[in-house]
Amino acid sequence: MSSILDVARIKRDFPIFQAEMRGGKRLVFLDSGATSQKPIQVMDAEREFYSKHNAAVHRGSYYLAEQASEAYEGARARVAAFLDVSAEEVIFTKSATESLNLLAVSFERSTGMLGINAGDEIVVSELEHHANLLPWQQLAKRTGAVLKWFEMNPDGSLDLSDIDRVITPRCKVVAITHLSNVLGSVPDIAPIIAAAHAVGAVFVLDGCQSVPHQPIDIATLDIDFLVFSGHKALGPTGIGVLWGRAQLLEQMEPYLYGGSMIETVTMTGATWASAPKKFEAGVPNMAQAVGLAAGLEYLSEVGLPSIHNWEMQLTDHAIRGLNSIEGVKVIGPQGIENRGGVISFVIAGLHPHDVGQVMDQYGVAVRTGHHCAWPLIRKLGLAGTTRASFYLYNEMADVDVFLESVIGARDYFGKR
Amino acid sequence: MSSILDVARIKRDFPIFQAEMRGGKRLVFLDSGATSQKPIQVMDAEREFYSKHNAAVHRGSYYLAEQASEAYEGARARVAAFLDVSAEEVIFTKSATESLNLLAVSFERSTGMLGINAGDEIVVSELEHHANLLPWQQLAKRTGAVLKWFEMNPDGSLDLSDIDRVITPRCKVVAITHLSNVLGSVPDIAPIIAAAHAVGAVFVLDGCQSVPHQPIDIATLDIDFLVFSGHKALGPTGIGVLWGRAQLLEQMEPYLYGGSMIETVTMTGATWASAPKKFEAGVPNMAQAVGLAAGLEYLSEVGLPSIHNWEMQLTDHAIRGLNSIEGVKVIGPQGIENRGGVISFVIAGLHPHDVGQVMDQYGVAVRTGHHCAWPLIRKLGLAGTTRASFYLYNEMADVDVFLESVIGARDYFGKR
Amino acid sequence: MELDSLYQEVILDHYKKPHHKGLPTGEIQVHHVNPNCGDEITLSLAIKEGKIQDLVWDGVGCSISQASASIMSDLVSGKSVAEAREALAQFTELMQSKGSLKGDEEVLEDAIALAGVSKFPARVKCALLSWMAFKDAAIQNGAIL
Amino acid sequence: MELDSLYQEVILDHYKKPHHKGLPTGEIQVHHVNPNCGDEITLSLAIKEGKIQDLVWDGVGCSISQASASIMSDLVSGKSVAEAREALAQFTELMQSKGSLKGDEEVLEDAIALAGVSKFPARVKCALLSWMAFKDAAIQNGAIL
Ligand SMILES: Cc1ncc(COP(=O)(O)O)c(C=O)c1O
Ligand SMILES: Cc1ncc(COP(=O)(O)O)c(C=O)c1O
Repeated sequence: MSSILDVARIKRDFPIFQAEMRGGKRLVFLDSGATSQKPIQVMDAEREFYSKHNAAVHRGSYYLAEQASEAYEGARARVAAFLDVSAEEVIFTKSATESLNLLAVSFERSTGMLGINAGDEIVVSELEHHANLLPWQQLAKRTGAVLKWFEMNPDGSLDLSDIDRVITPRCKVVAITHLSNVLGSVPDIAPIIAAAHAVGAVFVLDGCQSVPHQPIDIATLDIDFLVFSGHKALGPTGIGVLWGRAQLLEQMEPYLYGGSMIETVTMTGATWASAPKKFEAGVPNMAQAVGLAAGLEYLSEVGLPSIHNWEMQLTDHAIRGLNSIEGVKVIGPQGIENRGGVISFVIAGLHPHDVGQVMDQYGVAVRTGHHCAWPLIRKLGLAGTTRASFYLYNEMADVDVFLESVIGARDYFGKR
Repeated sequence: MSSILDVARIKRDFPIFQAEMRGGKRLVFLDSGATSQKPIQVMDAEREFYSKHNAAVHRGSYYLAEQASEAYEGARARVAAFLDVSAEEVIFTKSATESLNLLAVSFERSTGMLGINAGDEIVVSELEHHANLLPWQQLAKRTGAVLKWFEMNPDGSLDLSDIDRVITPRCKVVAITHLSNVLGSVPDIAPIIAAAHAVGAVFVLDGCQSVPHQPIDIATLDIDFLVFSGHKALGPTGIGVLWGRAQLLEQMEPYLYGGSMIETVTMTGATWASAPKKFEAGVPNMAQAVGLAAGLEYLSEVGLPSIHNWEMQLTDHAIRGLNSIEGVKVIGPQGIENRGGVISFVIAGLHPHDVGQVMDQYGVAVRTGHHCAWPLIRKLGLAGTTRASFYLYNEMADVDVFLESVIGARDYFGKR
Repeated sequence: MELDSLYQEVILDHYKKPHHKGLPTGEIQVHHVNPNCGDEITLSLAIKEGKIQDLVWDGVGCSISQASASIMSDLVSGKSVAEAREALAQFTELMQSKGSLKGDEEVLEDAIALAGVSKFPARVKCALLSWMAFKDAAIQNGAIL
Repeated sequence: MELDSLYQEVILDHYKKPHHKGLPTGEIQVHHVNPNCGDEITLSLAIKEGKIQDLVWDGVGCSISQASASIMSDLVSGKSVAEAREALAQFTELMQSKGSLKGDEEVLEDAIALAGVSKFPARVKCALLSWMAFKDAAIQNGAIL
């Protein structure tokens, strides 16, 4: 079957799989939803930058500075190609968290259509990661705007029955996740985007859990802004992306002030460069941009459709396995429709922290707790979940060890 | 002489010096004021993190997550040791630019002693890099506070004759550079710090050009905040540091909102973790923190007093050489008193851009223009300068090639 | 199995049947959370004649945090403030020892069973949650801890 | 020397004696800066009977930016808007060619001497500064460029 990845070959590119876990166990890494592992190609791209092209971009006319600028702007062009957008619309940030805070603060400082004022409405959902809730919640508090949200159904979908009450003509911004980082559920965003645009609001998509895992088509989605983190997409830590429509970026006030984002400066005032420079003050995270471009290239070479397909096969196997274990309950979507390769589950009577601890003994790395989406967990009436998330370097055998470790966790406490 | 560094040995740690410049020339890198080159030890530290310890910090209880947290918090402890402060006072940002914006925005959001309101005064100087001018200038614009500044004397020192008019009881913040990135001059900050504290204002030191180059003693300086960038201190791009007094950090509102900086979260409100976490939302720049710690360790091993001493020997040689070239004028301090290893100069009748271009032909990397300190350049009545800046990997022979290239630039245009 | 050093029998016993767990009724109630995992504890106590009295706590959390709360309550109840201070200091040190200390049974009693936690850095906060809540409550009740 | 391909004789001539440099007097004055280095240009022009007239500029900048302004002024002055449009398009393409194009002398005249600039990416903006100012001014004067 063509969609089965050559995982053995892929794994050889990731040095971390040679590391030994507790008790000499091999690593079964099921926490790519938190951060991905890095292929040697990404590490090499950064090293090559530091070894051959390192200089401050945009600020020198000497040879190395030209090389550095070419490397950095080349990385931007490659990210733009990956997203199928124009390079001037791609802003490098330090993380998705920064991308979202940038938007919230820039809207606070902007006037006109994008400006946020008292009485304006901002819409999120109960599915959101803290990074896509708190910047908006605090923006609302600072400006007197009103934060509204779509409620979550128990299966991890959004309740759109009251969409007209949630998105009203006062709405300025709607910010929703593309894929829940807790449940793996995929909210039905098309009607939300349409409703947002119908009232003249902009739509921000949190693509942290989708962009690294599946092909996405910005034009078809008809969104206005997209954010994601490099470190979840095989890239280095310390790099994130904000994509925005050119004509919106043009209207936006800067977020960070400093070098390289200016047009003119006096002691009493300043004017700004155009995007993307307007949003990239200071010597930028050059090596990380280059590394991220290498990571996205790796993903493109393997092929996002194949990666997605493979992840869903792993997910299918894992869900079936979990459902066959007595005392274990999958939280969120029960099948592989409308979901990605992220699975939350609980074991009756056990706290996720204890579950994860036993699984660790098997070399299995899963995350436990509220996954930075505390309102979602509270809504489900849980103290937390245990979460497994898959990526291109996971083998079917990883799922088997995973299931074995879940049984092990249940029995470790059950027997005693 | 013990203070002469073993530069030949040091250079072997920096792979960039094997790269060939235009026309096969060797690299004479005199732009460390913009960004430093990286030793192999820093690249190896990052690679080791990615290859052995990579996982999201603070968010998992599995083995790798423990390792990652230890690596990241270990890096914080090493930065704290370098600065001789406590680890809880060290905040990792993406750059000095972000550190300064963090302060300005946090003060805007805070109440009490640190809060900035209409009528409050903020003080900077004409020496400042845009990164230490614009965040404060724009903060003043947003809040109705008043931006004031110390004027610069032609030798690059600050005019403190009107200190009592500049720093008044309305002053809340004073933010000044430790060393001019354009002229290399060292402003006399001690009376400014005393005046700031006398009126209850906090003092922010921009250590971008000092921390990587000389020992600094925070306790003796008696400052309240310090910022610097990792990439100018042998560290990776994408990492900066903010140090602040614990009791001030405690009073400050967050800058970025998202995961890991919270105590509790509901849809309608949230409370914050204590510093440093309060200021580090999202999966942090883990590998870069580890890389920076390795860079600072490298500096400590070579010894900052020796590095400073060596830089001043290079500077002395360079200034004497420049002064002996007809048509060349050093801008700023003319001797090595009260200065660091940064030299600006102009050649009569030539634009810095043209000067730098010819010097590039000799393999010499210098920066030209306003150096992100446009008000300073305007004050001097110049269109820009050519700037050379030294670091531990520069040899005396670099200064000779530099001087030769300056003569070359003058003659290239003079002859034709 | 390394895990058994973490999950000692006495810990699981306390987890299954926690002591002093109930509805805190004191006037001063402290509420502490572990933001990493969402575990919570509410605790109240009284200080009478220099002794810790009426310590009651409630909360949700993993076996380590629940057992630690139960063990801590047993340990400090009826003790003098000075004795509690010493236990708190020794327990904190034990938790930060990364497995290098065993703990003094004279002072820490059942709490030495938590020594294994110090080898699992991510769990140290679980074990300390109730102790920090206790410290906070005692201070708010006028004790010098 | 590679440098000579950048600093051609004709460029240095224009730099030393720039044409059309003076005090711009038109009603519409455009002001452009190169934020990287601080170079500035102020420019005004008129469009009469479909032709570029009265082009005058002033500014500070490096040899490349000054020479380019001088060459551009010579080239477009007296030309039709259509001719200027073509020259602008070809010059922009030439600058982005990274040394792969030589430029059409029929259209670009002296401006082909700037072809070497395209091999020095950091200088391309210097050469383009005056052209962008020209474009802006022409558009503000009603031309379709
Ligand atoms: C004095 C000074 N302050 C601030 C900065 C800004 O540093 P960064 O661009 O690394 O944020 C620099 C360097 O560019 C500098 O030299
Ligand atoms: C859905 C979602 N949004 C936002 C974030 C924040 O990303 P980061 O921590 O890389 O800034 C994450 C991951 O942590 C996420 O899963």
